[in-house]
Amino acid sequence: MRYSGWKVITQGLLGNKGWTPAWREPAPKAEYDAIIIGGGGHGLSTAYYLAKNHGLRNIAVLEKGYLGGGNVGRNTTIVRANYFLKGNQEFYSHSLKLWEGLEAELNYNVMHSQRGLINLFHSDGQRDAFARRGNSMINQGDDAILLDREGVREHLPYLDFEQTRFPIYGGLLHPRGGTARHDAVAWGYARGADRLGVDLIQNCEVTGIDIENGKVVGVQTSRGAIKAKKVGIVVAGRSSQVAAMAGMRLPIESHILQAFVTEGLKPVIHHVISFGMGHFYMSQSDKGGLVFGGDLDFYASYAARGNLPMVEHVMEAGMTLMPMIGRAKVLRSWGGIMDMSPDGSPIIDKTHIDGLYLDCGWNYGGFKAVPASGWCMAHLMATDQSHEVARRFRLDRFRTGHLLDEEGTGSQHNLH
Amino acid sequence: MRLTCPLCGPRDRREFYYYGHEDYLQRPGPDAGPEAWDDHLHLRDNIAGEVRDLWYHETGCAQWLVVTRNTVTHEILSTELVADRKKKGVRA
Amino acid sequence: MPELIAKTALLGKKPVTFAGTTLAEGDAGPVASIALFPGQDKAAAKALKPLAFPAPNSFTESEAARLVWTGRDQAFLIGAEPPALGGIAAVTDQSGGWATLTLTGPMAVEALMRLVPLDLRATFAVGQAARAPLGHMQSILFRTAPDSFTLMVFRSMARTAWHEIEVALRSLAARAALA
Amino acid sequence: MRILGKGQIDRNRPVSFRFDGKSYQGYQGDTVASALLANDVRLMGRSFKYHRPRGVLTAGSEEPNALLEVVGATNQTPNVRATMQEIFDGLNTQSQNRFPSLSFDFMGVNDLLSQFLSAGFYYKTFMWPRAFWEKLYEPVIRRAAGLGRLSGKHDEGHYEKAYAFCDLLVIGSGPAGLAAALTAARAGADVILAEEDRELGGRLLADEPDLDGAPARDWVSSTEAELRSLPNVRVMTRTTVTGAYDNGTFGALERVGLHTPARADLPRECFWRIAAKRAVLAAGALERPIAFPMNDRPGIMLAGAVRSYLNRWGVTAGKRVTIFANNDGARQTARQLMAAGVEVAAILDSRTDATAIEDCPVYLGARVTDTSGRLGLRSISGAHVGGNFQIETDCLAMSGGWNPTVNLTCHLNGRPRWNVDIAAFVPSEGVVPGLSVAGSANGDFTTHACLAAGQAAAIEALAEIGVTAAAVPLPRAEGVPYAIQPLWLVEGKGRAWLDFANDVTSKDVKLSAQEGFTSVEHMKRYTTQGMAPDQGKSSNVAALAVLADATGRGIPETGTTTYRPPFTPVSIAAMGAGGRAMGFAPQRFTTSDQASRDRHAPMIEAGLWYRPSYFPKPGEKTWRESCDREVNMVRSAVGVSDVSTLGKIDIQGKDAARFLDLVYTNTFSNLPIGRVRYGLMLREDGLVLDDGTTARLDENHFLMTTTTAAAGLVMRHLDFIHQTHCADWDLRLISVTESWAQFAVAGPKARALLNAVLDAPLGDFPFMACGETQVGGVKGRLFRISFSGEEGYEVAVPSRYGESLFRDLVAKAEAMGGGPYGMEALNVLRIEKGFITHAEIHGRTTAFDIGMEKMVSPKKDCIGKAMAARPGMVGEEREQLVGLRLAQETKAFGGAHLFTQGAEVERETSQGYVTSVCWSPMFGATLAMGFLKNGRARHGEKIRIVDHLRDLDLLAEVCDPVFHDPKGEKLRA
Repeated sequence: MRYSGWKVITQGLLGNKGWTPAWREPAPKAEYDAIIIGGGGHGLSTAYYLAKNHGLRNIAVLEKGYLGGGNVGRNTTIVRANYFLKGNQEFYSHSLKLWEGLEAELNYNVMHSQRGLINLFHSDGQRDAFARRGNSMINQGDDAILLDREGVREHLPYLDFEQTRFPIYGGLLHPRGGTARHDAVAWGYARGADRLGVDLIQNCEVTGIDIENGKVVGVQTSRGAIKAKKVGIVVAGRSSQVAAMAGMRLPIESHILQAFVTEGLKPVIHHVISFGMGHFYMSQSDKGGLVFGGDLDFYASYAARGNLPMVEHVMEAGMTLMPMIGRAKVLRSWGGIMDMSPDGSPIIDKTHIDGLYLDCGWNYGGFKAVPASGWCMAHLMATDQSHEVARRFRLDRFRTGHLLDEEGTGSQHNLH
Repeated sequence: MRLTCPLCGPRDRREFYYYGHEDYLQRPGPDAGPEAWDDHLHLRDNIAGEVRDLWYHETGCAQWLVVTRNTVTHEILSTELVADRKKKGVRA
Repeated sequence: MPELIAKTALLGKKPVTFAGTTLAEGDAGPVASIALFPGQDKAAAKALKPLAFPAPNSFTESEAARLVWTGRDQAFLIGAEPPALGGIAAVTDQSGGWATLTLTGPMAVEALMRLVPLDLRATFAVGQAARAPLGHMQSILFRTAPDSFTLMVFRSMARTAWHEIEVALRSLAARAALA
Repeated sequence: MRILGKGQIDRNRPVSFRFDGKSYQGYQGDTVASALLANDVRLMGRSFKYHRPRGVLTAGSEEPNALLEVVGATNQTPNVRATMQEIFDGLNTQSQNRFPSLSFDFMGVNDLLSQFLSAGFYYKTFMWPRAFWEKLYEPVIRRAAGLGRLSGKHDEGHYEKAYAFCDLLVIGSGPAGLAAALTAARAGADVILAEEDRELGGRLLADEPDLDGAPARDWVSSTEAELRSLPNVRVMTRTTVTGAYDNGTFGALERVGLHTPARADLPRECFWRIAAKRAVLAAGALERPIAFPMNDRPGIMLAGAVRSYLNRWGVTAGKRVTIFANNDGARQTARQLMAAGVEVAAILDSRTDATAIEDCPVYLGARVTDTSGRLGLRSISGAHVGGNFQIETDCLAMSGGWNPTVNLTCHLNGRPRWNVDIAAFVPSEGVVPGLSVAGSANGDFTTHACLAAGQAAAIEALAEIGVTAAAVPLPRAEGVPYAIQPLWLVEGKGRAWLDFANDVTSKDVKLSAQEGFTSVEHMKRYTTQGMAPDQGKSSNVAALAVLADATGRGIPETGTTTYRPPFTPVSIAAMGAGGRAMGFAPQRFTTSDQASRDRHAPMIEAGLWYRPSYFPKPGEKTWRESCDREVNMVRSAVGVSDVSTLGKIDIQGKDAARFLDLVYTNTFSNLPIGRVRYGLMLREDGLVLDDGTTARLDENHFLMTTTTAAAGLVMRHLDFIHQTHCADWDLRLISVTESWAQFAVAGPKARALLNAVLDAPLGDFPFMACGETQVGGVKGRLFRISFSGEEGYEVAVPSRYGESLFRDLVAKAEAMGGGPYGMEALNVLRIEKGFITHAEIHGRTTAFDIGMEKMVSPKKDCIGKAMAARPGMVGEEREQLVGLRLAQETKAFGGAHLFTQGAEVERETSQGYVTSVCWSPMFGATLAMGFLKNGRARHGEKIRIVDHLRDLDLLAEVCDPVFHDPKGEKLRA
């Protein structure tokens, strides 16, 4: 069923009786050409592009819970392409371009809102680091504008410019940066993949990976064994567990990232704001809630919930930067499980097992990567070759020292 | 979250700095080779369950601790001083 | 040649009192870190007499001198020049590196428990000491009398420490006025 | 309407407040909701999506409808529950999410379009044309959505945070909570009793059952008096326990000053972190509505709330009340109303087998099928076995049963379980370690059972921590069983609201199932049910039941969404208390701070420190003028700069030298006593961690310096290496950063200046020497090191003498044509000399990159050595440190990229970037440092510098980064 405004009106007049399911609920087949483990954003987009770009039709996505139930349904929805290292730049740039066509591509309104993202800086040194970043973005063909303090004030007059602990020197504005409706991204890709014949199988947990003579032949699941010629592990948050089923040990540690949303408010924040000294970022959702977050809780965890010290730190950062939000009330806090890699960049690569592919290590930047991650993972699975824009996301780069460390904090998983 | 520092007693999580898995304790020799070093610094079992990892009592006594805890429930099972582990015969 | 003038961290700021509780800058006099080398416990005990090396989370005192536990095999000798401890302990002068604040009065515990994540009520008895955060700062604190605490913070952060404790006292006084 | 003789408000203390510009009178003890109801105001808000007129539904913090703005002198607080805001003289409130007025709201048009605004409609439209989303659709949607408004001004309120500890935290003070607290209190346990309301009692106040044959309030009062008299008990009213966290930590919000006019120093709210050895959750239960057609009109309320208003505030919510319920509990409402003289039009009991004993019409097996009244309920239509009927009524008290308040038990990922008997979720056991649940929070709905369970929970919890508690005498209470027959939805023509706050109707939930969103999480996210300010407190179970029905599953199989902290919304200001303005991080001041400010130096942040940027002289109009002068001053005479912020670590012990050999790439064990050496420190991953100088003061005594930025990091790193790799070594480390004030004295007249301040003239003291000295009668330390390229010294004194020495040094320097210099000049001096800072060692830099690979000693192991040899860390592909020189003066271009002349400007052709830039008055040129691919082989090349952001396109000569005195003759002068 094709969605449109006209359809909404005609269906409304008919009592909305004619809407059909967004996707089928198929039973798993005995064998697939390709299986994607993980029905999150990345897994669904991988399946979609495998079908769309590479013509595969006999594909299944196996999801142990419900579609989009991982980090794609639990994040602060920021979409940006403001990286400065070769390797990251081209990938996120590609992703942003895919975002810009996503509604048309999927016939689904994911509410991608290019409202502009401002990274604030608080010293001359930070300014130069952001200038390097901004220049990288423009070299890549993306957009960036360096704002001085007055430039920031024009955009964000409500920040505390007078007595905040780390004065605002300026900001790097990324006009094409913004947000999207996170759940809709998962649903849009799910619906798109389903229309291309992909079997989306929910409540199907993978419990083993079958390997014969160094080649993957299928998976064991809570709904029985399923044969497959190719298997992609796309389960960020749980990558280590699933890879362990194939005997692999990954350069990944799992960490909690908390995020917060306030009660609904009339529009008051029109950008995505990132505070360079306080690990704090905020935007306002279309429903009116202030959506914000900070840094990891810092200890390895699979609990998908955090503790008060980081909660308080985030709130304190908000209060020094923009005390205007003080009376907004936090409605809900939640935590996601982050695949933290030793350099803060992801991995999209083959493994030492034939037909087994890995897409993991998204740290806490996975949401914006959803389109390109799927695009490149699909390319890798279909052709056995790394896609041009993901060729530096190698699994062995930590051993060889070809790092992609945007933060510069080194081989400590939680510092990225 | 609360951890018990073997010296200072039960303390709030905010007093501690987290480093990572106790793998960091097993420093390979200078000639151990790239695989051993890769293993030491990067590769992790990353268990959903009981783990042993390293914490620093940063705003307390400045001691490094090995903490045994559960990454799913956040239960803290035991804490010991890194500096004491050789004395106690814990693997070095 | 002019003599250099010694100044305390808060330059002799005047004490303030809210709800009967007084915050004041103290002057610890000489402060030295005594960090025992491995296996030197007995030699140290002898050399430090009459002060006993304190158990964790406590301090010992003799006349004006206090020996406050500050870490593993480490204590700060406050109020007296350190004895000769060559080979027994690393002795490092810390005088002036720490600002000393005293907080005395009925609201002392409640005020501190706005900033220090420790149970400082009766279980934190006179004679106890702790290394603990004071807000976002590191501190050494110890209870010298039922209603009196001494706090040591980095000299450079003394103004922040003072401000935060004063705010806590003001809030408590305002709460008391409401009741 | 107020009922004489009922309620616990203080009728001797009238209070006047404002709502939507109109003044109303209530009494001390009223909430805005009770006072407005007393004034016959039913319309209090507009709904989120359809902008439907709404009145108060509840009498507690779970209120979904009556949200309003409290307007203060400088700020306004949005989304305040009228049910929780106590009135005080001068309180000013206004309705929200309406324009132009509450009774006439333009956005009410949405209600007429509701058939087109079904669940998830926005995912299906607004896609074309693409550019219209940001420009048209989204702004319109955003303006229509949202609830209250922030003022946009800084929140100037005062907030606080505090810590508390206890043996037993009792959450809630109804019968279970009071029994638990009393039992624990008498056992001598350290107890905190937290109650969200302004007074203790919970449903005992609202329902007024008899205890020991007397009004429950008597027992509540005597119990409270006893608890408050005990030193081991802390009673915290107006305090909501908002979250359960790990290992016995709870968050709680105390509303300290929200019920009075603002006062100086009085916190509005206090956020508590409570560490409890054990906790008893006695948070009671929340009544749930029934979804029937047009069930959202002002005047339609929960039956329990109607009882609360009657008994606590002496207010009847209507003159002619109708009851609609599926359980016995609500029948009590009818009896109490009638006893108070309020007319009860009828009771509609959905059960066919219920008794009908009340003195009013009672319809069994009955349903409400429709309602009328635009801005407030006027009548209802009903149906029962006997047929249809209509009742004129201005208040409908409904009850769909009660949900135990399981929220906190879900905060650590616990899932509640379905209890068929009470048709509700009850907490699973042990899901929050150390927390047990008692009373109606656990599904026990009689006063008698609550009292007993509270007591038992306290005894058991205390036994676990070794405290023996005895059973205390509890008052006698009736044990009326709770009989319920589930009724979630009355099907009918009109819309039936499940989630009032987010305008989610039963049709939305069914549509969600129809479209395949059958997982409860999908339904929630697709319809937004449960995502409003009340977080589904009154709607989750009914919505789940409707979904279960639509998908042909049972409720337990359908599952449930989870509750997450906070229990009720908490202001950012409260959890962020102390962070406002300078409170976010400690401020660190050097000993020379006042002296620098006295000279009007603008201070800038360096980490947590403040350092002088430059020292303006009269007539200097720009920072550059001052900076150039200061640079020239150092190069030609002498400058003084406070460098105390650099980290200083005292390292002692027989193994100190060995330790330094391990942590530095180069060797320190062969450093002579009395000498200083530059050291490079790597992280274990082979990248540069920090650099600095270390002095050997004695055979077994070293003093290490670190950069300002990395001081804490290096200390932690050294502690780690020491404790993990060589804990048994004879080695002790301690930071002495704060103990010493240290000043750089640099320039051709440096020695002369030192001789003017030192107690004895400086003898032979070569470059990189160190030793003790005496200055102004004080023992200090002297180092001959330089960060400027000039003959330089650093003199250190115990920090209490710092200010005095700084003033003295500066005064004497000025007499020699020198003076103080700030960070700007310091930066120029170090760039001229090619010294690196964290602009260059930014965490991605190897020793190879900065040309220091030879400093990695081949003779020994050191931290980072193995990983520094990885193929990706060395070689021609790496960007290497270079100097860049331009004849002209330009805007600063730190962060610009480098390109080979003639090459395309794009990602892959970027050859590197600029890290540091300055105008060098000495060279009359712009000097810069940067990293350039294979840079050391490219000295002499003209390279293109492109800075898109500052619109610069320049050519520079690549050169060695050391511009000034490359042979170091001046240093050694």
